Formats: sequence, C-alpha cells, structure tokens
Amino acid sequence: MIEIRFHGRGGQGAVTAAKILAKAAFYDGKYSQGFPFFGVERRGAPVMAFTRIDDKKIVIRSQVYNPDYVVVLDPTLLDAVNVVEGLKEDGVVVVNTTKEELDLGFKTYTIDATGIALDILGVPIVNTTILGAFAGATKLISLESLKRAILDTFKGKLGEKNAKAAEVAYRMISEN
Amino acid sequence: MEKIDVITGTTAAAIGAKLANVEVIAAYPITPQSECVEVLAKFIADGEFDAEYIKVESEHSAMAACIGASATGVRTFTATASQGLALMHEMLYIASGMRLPIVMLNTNRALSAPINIWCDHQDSITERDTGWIQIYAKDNQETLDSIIQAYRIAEDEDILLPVMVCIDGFILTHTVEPVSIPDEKKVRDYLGIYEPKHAYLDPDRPITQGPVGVPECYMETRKHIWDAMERAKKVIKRVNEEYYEIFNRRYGNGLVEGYNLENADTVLVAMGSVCGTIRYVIDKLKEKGKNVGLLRIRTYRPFPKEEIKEMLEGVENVGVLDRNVSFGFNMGALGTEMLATLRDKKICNYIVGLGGRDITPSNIEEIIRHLEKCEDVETKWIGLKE
Amino acid sequence: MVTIGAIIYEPGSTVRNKTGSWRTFRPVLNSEKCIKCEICYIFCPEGAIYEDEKGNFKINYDYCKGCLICSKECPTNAITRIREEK
Amino acid sequence: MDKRFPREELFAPGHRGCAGCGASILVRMALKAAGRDVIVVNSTGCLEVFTTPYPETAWRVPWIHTAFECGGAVAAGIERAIKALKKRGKFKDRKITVMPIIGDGGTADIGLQALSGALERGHDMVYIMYDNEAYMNTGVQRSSATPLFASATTAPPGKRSKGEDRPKKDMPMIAAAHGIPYVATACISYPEDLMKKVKKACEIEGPTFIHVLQPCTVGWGYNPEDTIKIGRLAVETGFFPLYEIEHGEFRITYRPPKRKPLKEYIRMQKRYRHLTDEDIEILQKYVDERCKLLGLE
Repeated sequence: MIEIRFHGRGGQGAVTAAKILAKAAFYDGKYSQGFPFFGVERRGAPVMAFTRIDDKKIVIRSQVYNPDYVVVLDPTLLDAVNVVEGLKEDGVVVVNTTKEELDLGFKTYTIDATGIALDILGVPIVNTTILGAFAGATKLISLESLKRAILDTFKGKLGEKNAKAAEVAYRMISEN
Repeated sequence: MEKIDVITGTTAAAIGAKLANVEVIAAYPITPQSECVEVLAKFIADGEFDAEYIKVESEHSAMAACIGASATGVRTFTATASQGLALMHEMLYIASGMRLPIVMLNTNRALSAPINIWCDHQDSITERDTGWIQIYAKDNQETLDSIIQAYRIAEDEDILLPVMVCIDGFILTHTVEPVSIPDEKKVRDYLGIYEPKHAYLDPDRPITQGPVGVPECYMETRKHIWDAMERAKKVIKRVNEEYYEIFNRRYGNGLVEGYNLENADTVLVAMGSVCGTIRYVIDKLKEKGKNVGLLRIRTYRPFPKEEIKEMLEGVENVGVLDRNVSFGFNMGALGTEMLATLRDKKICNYIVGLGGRDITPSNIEEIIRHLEKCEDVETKWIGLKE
Repeated sequence: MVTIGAIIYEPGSTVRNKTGSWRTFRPVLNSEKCIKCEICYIFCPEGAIYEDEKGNFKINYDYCKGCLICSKECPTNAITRIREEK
Repeated sequence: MDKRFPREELFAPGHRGCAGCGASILVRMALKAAGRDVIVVNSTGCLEVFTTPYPETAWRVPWIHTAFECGGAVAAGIERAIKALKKRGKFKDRKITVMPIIGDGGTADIGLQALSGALERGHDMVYIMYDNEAYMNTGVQRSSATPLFASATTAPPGKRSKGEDRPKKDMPMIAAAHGIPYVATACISYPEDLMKKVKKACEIEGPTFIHVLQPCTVGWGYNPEDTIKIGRLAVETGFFPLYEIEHGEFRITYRPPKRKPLKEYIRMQKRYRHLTDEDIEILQKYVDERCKLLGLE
C-alpha cells in the first residue's frame, strides 16, 4: 500500500487533488482512498489531504502517519509546517516552487506549478498541475488516467485546461 | 449495468436514495452530513431526479415532515448527525410508534459539549431505544447498498419500522473510494413503489393516525414494535440474501459479519469503519502467525444475540470496542450488551475514538495485547492522552 | 386487538360515546316558535342539533351535553331549559 | 329555501370536549366550509386529546397528530406527499386541502419555528390557529397569546401581580410578515364570516393563516352557554378585530356599529375578576390604541 500526503492551504484544492489522485489510481486498475485531514481549517490555513493506493481492497481507516510521498502545493508552507514529518526513509517529495533545488533531506522534485497554472488556467490554483508533476516524477499513475480523473472532476473547458496543465507539468518533470 | 465511481460515503448514500426513488426528502444540513443533501439537491436541480425536496428549518422539522409525508403514503428520506439527531429525538419515537418506514442516513458525530464535529457513535447509540432499526456500515459501498436494503426492510409489512443507516463521520463521509453503483432500473424493480396498506392519509378513506394512546392500548403498541424488531432479524437476513442474488454483494448474514473467526481464540467485536482497521491488523498479525478474529455488528438494533452467541462459541478472549460511553455505568453500550449476551464469558470493553480521536493500528494491537492478559471484566480507555 | 400504530380506521367512531349523560339542564326546542334560522344548528359544539326530513330542527339528546348555547342564542326564545331528572 | 349552512357533519358527536367548547364549534364550521377533500393536522392540545382517545375518533376526515411543536412541518410533509402522489396519478384534478388546526401554544409558542418555516417555503395549506389564549389542555398556563392582565395558573394575580404582564403576541401580523397570500382573523361567534374566510383560504394556492378566537369556558371562567356571547363581545369591543390581509391588502371585515366598552367583555370572565375599574381603563386604552392602528374607531 502506498500513502501520499498533500500539503496546501485552505482553498487551494489539496483535498480535490487527493481525490483526483484516488480516482486516477482507480482508472489504472488499483484500489484507492482519498480523504482530507479532518480539521476545521478555513480558507488560507495550512491543510492536509491523503491518498492511499493499493493492489488489493483498502480496509484501513486510520489517518496517514508515515507517507511514502509528500506533495506540497504552496512553497510558503515549507516555513510553516514540517512537511516531511513521518515521511518514510526512502520517501519522495514533490514541491511547487520556483527554486530549482531544495534540500529537505529526502529525494525532492521541484516544479513551478504556479507559473504553469497562471499560464494555462489564468489562476494560481495548482492542484491539477502538481498532480501532473507528481505523476511524471513518480510514475505511480498514468498520465492518461490522471487526465481522465481531472476531466471527471472539472466539466467542459475548465476540465480541458486543467488536464492540459497536468500534462505540461508531467512532461516538464519527466524531461528533467 | 453496474458502474464503479470513486465517491464519498455521503454521495453514496445520496445515490442510494435516488436509486430507491424516494418521493419526498426533508433535510437540514449539518456537518458531516451536508454533502448528502447537497448531492440530492443537485440531482433535482439538474432534472435527473424528480423528488420533492423540503428544505426545512431544523432537523426536528425534517423528521416531522418525513412523518407527514410517510403517513400520506410516499417513500421518504432524510439525513442528519449528532446535534441534529438529538434534536429529532422526540420525533424518532413518533416515526416508529406510527410504524412509518422512513429511512435516514446518520453520519455519526460526537455530541456537544464541547462542540465536536468528528466521529463517534454517541449520537445514534443514544437513540437505540427509539424503535428504529440501526445498520452500521463499514465502507461506502455498504452505505449505498444499506440505504437500498433499508427500504426493503422498513417497508416489509411484517416490519413497518424506520431504519437508520449509520456511517462514520469524515472517515466515510469525506473519503472517496471506489463504489459500485447498481443499475437504476434494477433497483427500482427490486424495491417497487411504496404503497402502504396499514395507513395513509386519504380523504377517500379517512383514518386517524397518532391518536391518544390511552393506558388500555399503549402497552400493546410497544409490544408490537418489540415483535416487529424480532421479526426484523429474519427479514434483514432474507434481504441480505435477496440483495446478493440480484446485486452480488452481501454483508455477513445481514446482522453480523465475521472475519477470521475460525480457530481464533481472541476476537474483537466492533461496529462501523474501525472494523476495516481491525481487519488490517488481523491480516498483519496473521503474517506473523497470530490468529485474531473480528465480529462486526452490522445491525445494532435489532441486536443479534443468538448469532453472536453462536459465532463466539468457544472463544476465550472477547474484546468489545465502543465509540461511545455510558456515564455512571462506565462501560460502552455495546460492551454492556455483549456482557448481557455472553453471560459466562470474560468481556473486556475498550472505549475508543471519541470525538474523532483516530483509532490507529497500534491502538488495535494494544487492545489485543491487553485482552490476552486481562483476566476479568474490565473497561479500558484506549488512545487517551496522559 | 390494538391496531398496528394505534390507527383508528372507523371515522367518527365517537358516536358510540353517548355524551347525553353529561347533561344537568336539558334544552327543549319548541318547533312552533322556531324560524329555522339555523343559529342553534351551527353553534352546537356537539353537532347534536339536526334537521329532520320535514325540515324541523331537533335536538339529539344522545349527545347534547346541555351547554345551553342554543337556548341562549336562539333569537325567538324557542329553546327553553329544564332541569334534567335521572 | 336555501340552507344557510352545509349539513354534512365531518366532526362526529360523542367527543369529550367540555360542554360549550369553542374549539368544537370552530372545527364544525371549518370542516363545513372546507368539505371532504381535506387532511387535518393537529398538534398536541385540547382538541387532539378530546377527539381521539383510542379506539375512537371524532374525525370523519383523514387526521394526524404527531407532537406539539411541529404542525407546520408535518403539514409541509403531507402537502409535498400529495404533490408526489399526483405525479403517480392519485388525486387527479382534486385540490386536497392540508389544514393544520393548532392551538395558540402550538402556534405562537412552541410551534412558531415550524410554522414560520412552512409559511416561508410557501406550502399550500390552510393553517388555523384556534386561540383560547392559554394552555388549556394542561390546566390554563399562560401562553404568549394570553392577553394582558388575564390570570393564568402560571400568571396568577397576587400582591405583586395583576396576572399576565405582557400583551398578546400578534400572530396574524407575524404570519403576514412572511408575505403569504392570505391572512385573516375570525371568531366562532361570526360563523358566516369565519366560513367565508376558510373557504377563501382553501381556494388560494399557497400558505394561508387564519387566527380564530375561541372562548373557553374553563380557562376563561364563564357559563358554557355564554361561549358565543363572549366571542361576540370580544369583537364588538374591538378587543379582537375581524380583518383579512389578501395579497398584502388589509381590510376590516366586520365593523361594529359602535364599539362597546371593554368592561362588558372583561366583567363576564373570571380570569379578569381581580381587576379594578382603573385596571380595566388601562386595558381599554390599550384596545383603543390598537383599534386606531387598524382603522377601527
């Protein structure tokens, strides 16, 4: 079983990201769970969300304490919370940042998801973009399934734009 | 054709209500139930579902409106949690007393004070004696299936009792996972249209519903409910099998579900989503050659005494997990009832997961370790901070 | 046998309960003075005043509780009252 | 000759109401006006208790009672169920009137929230508040409809009390504030006016509210034969003006030729017997002011 933790700020779509990832994994033929950290956070506050992926039915219902992957949607969170807390020793981090390199003590991928999102979506909502980067970096889910899950979540033109943002990020990180 | 979608427990319940073709919905939003009524509102707004949706001003009115609608002879649905369920309390007795087959989703949440929006079972356990059938689902699939089954059970002429489908707040309500959605036509064929024979408000056949229950009749009305609850055990089992025949899914025998019970000396008894985490731990222990079983209570009312006795025969260590407490008796409700059911056994009762306190695999392991050492009836709080 | 849900299937079944026994005073309607204004008919809390086939108003003493509203409201004093003797 | 009042009795005799009960008179009139296609909703109270002790019922129309505070919500559920049943072809081309008949306590106090919700949501119903100005079912405790200076068991007169210390809650105006199509007041002493209003309300689509004053022999303290007379005095003194508000338009429906002194009304009732002439003067002034406000000189 693989566990992924998303860090974002309320309103940035971290919960939606966790759910899209769960759906994409399902389209890849896996079992999955996607859920928020059950808090009372409002817009702007640091929030977490989780995805579990497995080849067999997932029955565990506790929260995630030792994730295999961490995805950071907002670079300012790096100063606010310990995003790598509990991360497994061989864990991987994907961070939205303009910096090319980050030393978090773990294998880390960086991507300027905000730049891509602004470019393609016109708004700094990075959840789909960073999912593209996550898929490209980890190859845990296919780009095709990710795009399908995104198109399920956002209807019409908005869906297409989001799928495109994910694809751009996917390719960018895969090429690096 | 069944279609699989990755959805939350609240969405699964809403889809269940839509598939069941409910005709009147009366509901008031409350965390963590809200998504259920939002999804239903959207179905109606989009023209996918032609139900009457009363956006009442309180949960008390939600249940009152469901009672009015059900008494007029239509299939009704509502959903609530916690304070909302508590506000309905008085009306719950009236729904069962009038023998109205209302189905309700309760998204389990702790009761105030202090205010807490997270999961425990205190809200629905508090309503255990209201004459409602209570089903506790373990995952989103079971949530959807149980809503459909609930109508079949509630509307059975031998039963005519309301049914509460309980799912763990946030843990199921806010978690997406793959859920197989039955074909609409198949469900509608299975359930048919609700056409009550015993009571419906109709000027062409004027009856009086909800009269003064004088001492000469009141006790009999209670005995009727008592008997219907007893019959419900059979009906729930039958519906579980019927459902399996048509939709290819079943949940134990409908009342209880065992896991790894064969040759298990130590068995945990629990309700709701924690059973998943227990299974997870059981599988891990099995790899290490340790045999622990799980007995999941699916219907807390009617309480499956006979089945429990049978399934726990020969088991030495019985640990009961309670996501609720009975202050003053200082046990959980399920623990107390297991003690009454298995009078000659050692029962250890564990108070866990109150107000959203996470129940982790290591909590479960701690329980098993304690249970194996424990020599007498004992209640222990697990996961309490020092 | 108590019905399921204590539902009462027989509309108007209180007719079995003869409330005439409650009376202390008995209203007596003098048909000759009656102008058929229907005042007593509409104000009777029991619906105990009825119109017979000939169009005359009568008091049904099975149900009349003897409130005497009819007597009080009758514009022609056609309804007098006598002490009930049992 | 035309009959003045319909002959069909949808409310059976043999009920356990007090001799001279005003609520029974109201129900007979309301059902004569509404006819058979009606579903009655009662909340807990006198009317519910004295008409339905199992296994007998006085009702010849479908009737339901659940609890005290939820008449509006139960009626809402029934109204929507009728809509749903119509989709199935039941009650074709028939207008079934949902008619909550609920006391002042169940309306103005404990049931106000459910009533407000039902009015605001626009359910098609004829809500009748039968007002006997206190909790008569439980022994004459004050409600928010109990008038100023009336005595009640929870507002008794005494050295430091003149009985109820607050004026009556203005329910029809509260109902009207919901912007519903029809609000009216009525009194059982004016049967034609009352029945006309009920009939009108039945025909109107949407929520309607009729506040009916209904004297109570036990709670108010008078001889049973005076039920109608006292109701008439309440109207003729201006204590309880009869009016309607139809689509926002206010209209007095009965204008007494000359308002009688309030004292005539007050002195007939034991619930006011502790009052001095000066106290009655205060009440008279209060009534005068309210009448002026409504354009009833």
